[in-house]
Amino acid sequence: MAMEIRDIPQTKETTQLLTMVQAVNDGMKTMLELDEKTLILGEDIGKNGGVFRATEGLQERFGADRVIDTPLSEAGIIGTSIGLAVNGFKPVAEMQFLGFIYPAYEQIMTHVSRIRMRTMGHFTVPMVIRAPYGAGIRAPEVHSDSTEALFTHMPGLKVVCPSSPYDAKGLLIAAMEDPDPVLFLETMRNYRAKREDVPAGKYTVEIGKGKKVKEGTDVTLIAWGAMIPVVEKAAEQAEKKGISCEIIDLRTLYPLDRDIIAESVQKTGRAVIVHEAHSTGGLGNDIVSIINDTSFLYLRAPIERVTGFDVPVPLFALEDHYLPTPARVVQGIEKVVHF
Amino acid sequence: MAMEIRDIPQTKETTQLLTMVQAVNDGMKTMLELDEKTLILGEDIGKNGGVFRATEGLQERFGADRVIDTPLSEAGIIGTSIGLAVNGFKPVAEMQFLGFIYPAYEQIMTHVSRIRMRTMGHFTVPMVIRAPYGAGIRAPEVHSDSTEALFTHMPGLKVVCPSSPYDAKGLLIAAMEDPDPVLFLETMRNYRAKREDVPAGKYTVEIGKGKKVKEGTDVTLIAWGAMIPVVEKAAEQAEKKGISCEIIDLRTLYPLDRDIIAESVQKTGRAVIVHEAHSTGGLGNDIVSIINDTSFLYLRAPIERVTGFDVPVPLFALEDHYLPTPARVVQGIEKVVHF
Amino acid sequence: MKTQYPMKKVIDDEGNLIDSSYKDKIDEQLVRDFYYHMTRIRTFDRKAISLQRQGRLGTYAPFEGQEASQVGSALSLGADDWVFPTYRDHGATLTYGADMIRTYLYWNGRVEGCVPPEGKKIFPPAVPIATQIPQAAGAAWAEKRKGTNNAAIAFFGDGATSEGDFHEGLNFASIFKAPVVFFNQNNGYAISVPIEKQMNSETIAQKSVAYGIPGVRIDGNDCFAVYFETKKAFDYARSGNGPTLIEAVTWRTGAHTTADDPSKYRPEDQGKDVVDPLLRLERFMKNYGCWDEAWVADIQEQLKEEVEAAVEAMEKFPKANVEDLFDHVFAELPAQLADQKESYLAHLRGE
Amino acid sequence: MKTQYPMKKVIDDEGNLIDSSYKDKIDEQLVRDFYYHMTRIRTFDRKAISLQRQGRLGTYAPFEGQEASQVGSALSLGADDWVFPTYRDHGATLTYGADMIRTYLYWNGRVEGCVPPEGKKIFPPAVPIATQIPQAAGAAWAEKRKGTNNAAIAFFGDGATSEGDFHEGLNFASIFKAPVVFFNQNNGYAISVPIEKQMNSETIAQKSVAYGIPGVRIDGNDCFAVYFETKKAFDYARSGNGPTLIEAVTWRTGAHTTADDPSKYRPEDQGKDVVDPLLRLERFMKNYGCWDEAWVADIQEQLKEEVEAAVEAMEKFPKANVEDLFDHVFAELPAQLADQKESYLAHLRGE
Ligand SMILES: Cc1ncc(C[n+]2csc(CCOP(=O)(O)OP(=O)(O)O)c2C)c(N)n1
Ligand SMILES: Cc1ncc(C[n+]2csc(CCOP(=O)(O)OP(=O)(O)O)c2C)c(N)n1
Ligand SMILES: [Mg+2]
Ligand SMILES: [Mg+2]
Repeated sequence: MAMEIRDIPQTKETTQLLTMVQAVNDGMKTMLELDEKTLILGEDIGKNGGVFRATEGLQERFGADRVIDTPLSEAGIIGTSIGLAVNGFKPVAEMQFLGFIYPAYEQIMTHVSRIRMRTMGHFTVPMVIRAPYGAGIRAPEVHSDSTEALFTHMPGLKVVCPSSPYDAKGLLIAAMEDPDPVLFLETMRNYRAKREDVPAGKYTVEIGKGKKVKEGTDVTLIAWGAMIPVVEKAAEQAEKKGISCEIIDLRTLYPLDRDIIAESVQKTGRAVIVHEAHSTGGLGNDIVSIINDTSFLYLRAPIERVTGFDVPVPLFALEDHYLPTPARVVQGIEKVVHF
Repeated sequence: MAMEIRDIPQTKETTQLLTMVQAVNDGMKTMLELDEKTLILGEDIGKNGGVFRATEGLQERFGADRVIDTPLSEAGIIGTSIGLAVNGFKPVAEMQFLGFIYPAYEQIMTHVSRIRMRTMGHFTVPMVIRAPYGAGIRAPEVHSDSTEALFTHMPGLKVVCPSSPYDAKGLLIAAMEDPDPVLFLETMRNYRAKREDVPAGKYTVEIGKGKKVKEGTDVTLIAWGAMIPVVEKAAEQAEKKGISCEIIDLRTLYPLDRDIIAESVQKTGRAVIVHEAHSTGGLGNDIVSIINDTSFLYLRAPIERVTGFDVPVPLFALEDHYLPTPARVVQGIEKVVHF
Repeated sequence: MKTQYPMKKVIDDEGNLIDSSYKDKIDEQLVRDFYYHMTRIRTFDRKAISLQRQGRLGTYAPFEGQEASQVGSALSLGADDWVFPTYRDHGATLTYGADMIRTYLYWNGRVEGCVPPEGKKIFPPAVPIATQIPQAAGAAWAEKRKGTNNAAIAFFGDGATSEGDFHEGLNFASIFKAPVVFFNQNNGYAISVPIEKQMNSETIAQKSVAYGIPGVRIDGNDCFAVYFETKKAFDYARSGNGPTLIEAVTWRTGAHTTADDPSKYRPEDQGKDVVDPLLRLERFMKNYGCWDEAWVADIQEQLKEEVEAAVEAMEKFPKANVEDLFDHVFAELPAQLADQKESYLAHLRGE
Repeated sequence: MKTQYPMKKVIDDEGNLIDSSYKDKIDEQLVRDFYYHMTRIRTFDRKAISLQRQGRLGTYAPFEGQEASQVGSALSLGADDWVFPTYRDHGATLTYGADMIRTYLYWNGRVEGCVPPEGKKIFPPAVPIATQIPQAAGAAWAEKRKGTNNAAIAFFGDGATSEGDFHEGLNFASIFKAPVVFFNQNNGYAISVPIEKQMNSETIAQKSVAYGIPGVRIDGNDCFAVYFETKKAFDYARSGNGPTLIEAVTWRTGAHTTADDPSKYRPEDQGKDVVDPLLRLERFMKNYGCWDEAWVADIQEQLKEEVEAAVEAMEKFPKANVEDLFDHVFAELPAQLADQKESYLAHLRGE
């Protein structure tokens, strides 16, 4: 449960205080150094260093031949990355925003996720697709989607979504070393929200394992990525009302860490799931099913989901109303506790 | 609950014995006749009458100007249909198979579903996207996807999936008259499986309403489209073992008919949900959530889901293993009944 | 290839008429219209940047340098045509009749900014690149089907030509002879990516060959060339001949958006030789005796007032209404969404 | 436009050499190779149709009529090149070294049919149209990065040129000068849709202009034209010049697939004037004195046996293993999937 396998860091003693976006940058830098098969591809990732500076300095350091500015062509990026990956390279393709991944949907759905199965493992696609996601930064339209569920319903693809700098680097390196394709979602809203000690050099955080962020006894709060700070604030407020919250950061969205969910819910008997994606079709429903399947007799109240509404993410004047807030999470907590 | 609003049929007395694919054809024919704004667009829908003959005879009757063979270009079909729809026409766009809709995913996700909201109703997109879906007919690769859940997580779009000829025609006409865009899924496997009396002329079946296919007391079986016959067979077998099954045909997948689900589960206390899509991310999880939200205290056993596995739909030699069978459904029924 | 697509100009950088065949087509009113609208949208644009810096506007995409392309093309439109702009074409939409207050509202994250004035068929800006291209083809095709004389214009950048939707849209339009003008503003960059990294072709105009349609390469900083060539393309379209691809070569003077820093990726001296399109028009007006200091001062004052008034109105606009989050997703609220709305409104009321 | 892309031929319909510059390049071995492989894949193809009719094979996509295109291009490949075929290019892959038993297995819905012989870089057939085009560009680009002399070929039909992936793939390849040959078989139809409804351009070759790459239009039923032009494109690619777009004009004699009925949409006399590519080669061989009845009879017999043996092996192939449904989705089975597998196997065992 929530184990972390760490390779011995290259520069043992060193850690750096990094933000999430710096940790992502450092993860790519580490692997560009260690594995010459690593390539970074995307729009504006070269001199510009990416629109969020996630690739800052990488082209300068590793050359325009390994950190490659592509044309504005998401299907082209993923399609050629497939060709690169089956032919020995390890492409890390950046989608500028998750909301702009859709032109590549066919390539991901019918090839990235299926090539291993179709060829019984003869051809494989060890690639990473990085995408900033989520609302809350007053970005223009379509820049704020949180549509992870469109990719967890696609067997053959793993989906990862860290909430902290340490996990971000460790999971990104794990994704880059994974023999299978990984969609790596980065919360823009928390790209620079906090700094954390991040080891220099290579280490990995295991894909498929959630993390208990906080121990508690009355209710289990389940979230990931951008919603972790929201849930943490809600838990603080709930504790003031005498409700003890356990917080699970899923970190990997496919495959889900069923054990960590079941273990916690069986202890607390109550669950609140929080995500910013729409309610219908959201990953929260999968988690409800997992609890139903594993912990039915332990449940003391219906499971609550606090989610984005079933509306397109609005233009930013209304986005704060779209997003789950600590207050809405507290309301959910109270509902399950006082059922 | 499960009401059907019927317009007075044009030719009152007449009904015809039609298969599902004929009923779909008849629905389009009816509206092509009644509404000159109706256009049919797609690949091979003209002289060829569609690869399943769903548009047979329509071009001959209404001209190549209204029943339009397009180039092999799904994004182009949906993109131009958007332009036609905002400018007064009512396009019915055929995707040759649901597995080939993905190139149009961006147009659907960022425009079809959002234009009304983005313009506060100033521009709207009253269009229908028809797509045959599902496995079980020994079709080539990628032709057998059942990925409705990728479209129910897309607020602004309705998703409909009839299981019978009568419903198919009535729901298709309702979709064509709906002020909002509708994805209309047609089970290929049952395109010609049975015939049913279908009224001539225009009538509608209300979008958003499920239908109770069979009354029962011990367990509620929830399914739609291609899985209805599977569930019916399972129910028959279960009845022989003394288990009384109620069957709900959802018919509309977005918005879901919460009331019909809740009412039935509150009566039986047990539910088995059956779909051929993958388990993770499948619509079954949404239904589990609805039951959790509405009927927690009524549940006498964990909800069972009998679904396609979390693997890409295989090449056809293994597809029968991929698909839920009556035997697997019976197993699920026994599990909830003997919990 | 390039040589097959020479760049069309009507006036040169010094404001001299270099194609005398246009002499009779240019009258003073047209010139004044150009100058008026280019000044107007520049005033709007500069104000927007300054508002953004003061935190009074969200991230903003400026178009300075592209005014001749946007005004020239917008003025060539008929009253009932369709406009499919990108996020950088509000110079064109303002010229065509979009509401200035609402245009500012858009950049403040207000959905009201997507709603055009009644009767003006202006689509909201396309944010996912190139998606508007097949849509414009469809809207134009609909006009043709209706038998009107109306057409559509799709605006898009050089970067957009790399997307599949560009290709599919042009293919459809060419097959169905939709009356649409594909108006490309080649400003040399897709954010930070220079055109030579976006494509191997030397021009965008030559991409028309793939669809068997006319392609024209014009100086996009020459409002006359833009205006007359776009008009020609519309005439061609309205006569039933189908689409034209226009490449208007221009230059984005400033950043991609206010969140962007072009000094990171553009060589310092690049673009220095580009003569500002407004200055070029001024030179023309001076050369041909239609420069009127008093009139210019007058419109500048008037436009400043118009813009200030629009900003004030934007800032006084009623606050965003949370009900709008729910009410426009479907024609009728589905039950589940109605519940979500109800319980959220109750939550806001503190219930 | 068409005139800029005349159709290249080496031999005419009567089997006469019409381009004498090829005289020295054609030797008897090459001619026999052509004849052998074209006969071989036709034998395979006809057998497949008959198996399908007997219910011994699933829906099948025949390629009769396109043998010269497929054999000519396949024989021009180097030993270590990459092949990205469609569902209609198993003539080419068989010629390049794909296993015949597995090719039949593919059409029987067996995933084993997607696995190429070790060392043969043959991708499984692309079913979603045009998706293989950027993939081939990527694989070729990888070879270039590795500094090998290898290249890639992407096969695709006329219909595929309407998809965005065609455009994006060619754009990428042209920018990064990937050593790839885009080999289009223009058989005049995308299922039932004739080429004039698919595109407004008179040729496919001219679409190369959009990417600033060479485009060639060849007689796809002339195996010599196909072979030599494809070889030239590979030489060009291997020399670092990037991709070429080849349009091989050909004709699908039969149905789109065994589930299709072309009489519904093809005028009855259409294609009647097309001389069968194998007959054309036979005429050439007779004209130039390399027709050897005994050899022909011999290979026909031999190929019949090869095909019969392959069919037998296909039918004796071990039954599909249900574990293969689960075991190749990921390198390691995730826990939930392992559970699904376990409980399904238990269910099958009657537990
Ligand atoms: C599908 C998609 N991918 C990426 C983006 C992010 N993006 C916004 S503008 C832009 C560059 C567009 O360049 P161009 O088409 O030349 O237009 P310009 O901005 O120069 O006017 C990019 C990559 C997007 N909006 N949509
Ligand atoms: C994305 C996608 N849309 C639709 C189809 C269905 N389909 C299969 S083959 C075909 C026609 C292909 O025509 P062409 O590219 O000319 O190849 P040909 O079959 O003539 O060899 C179509 C429409 C598909 N396979 N993929
Ligand atoms: Mg640009
Ligand atoms: Mg074809």
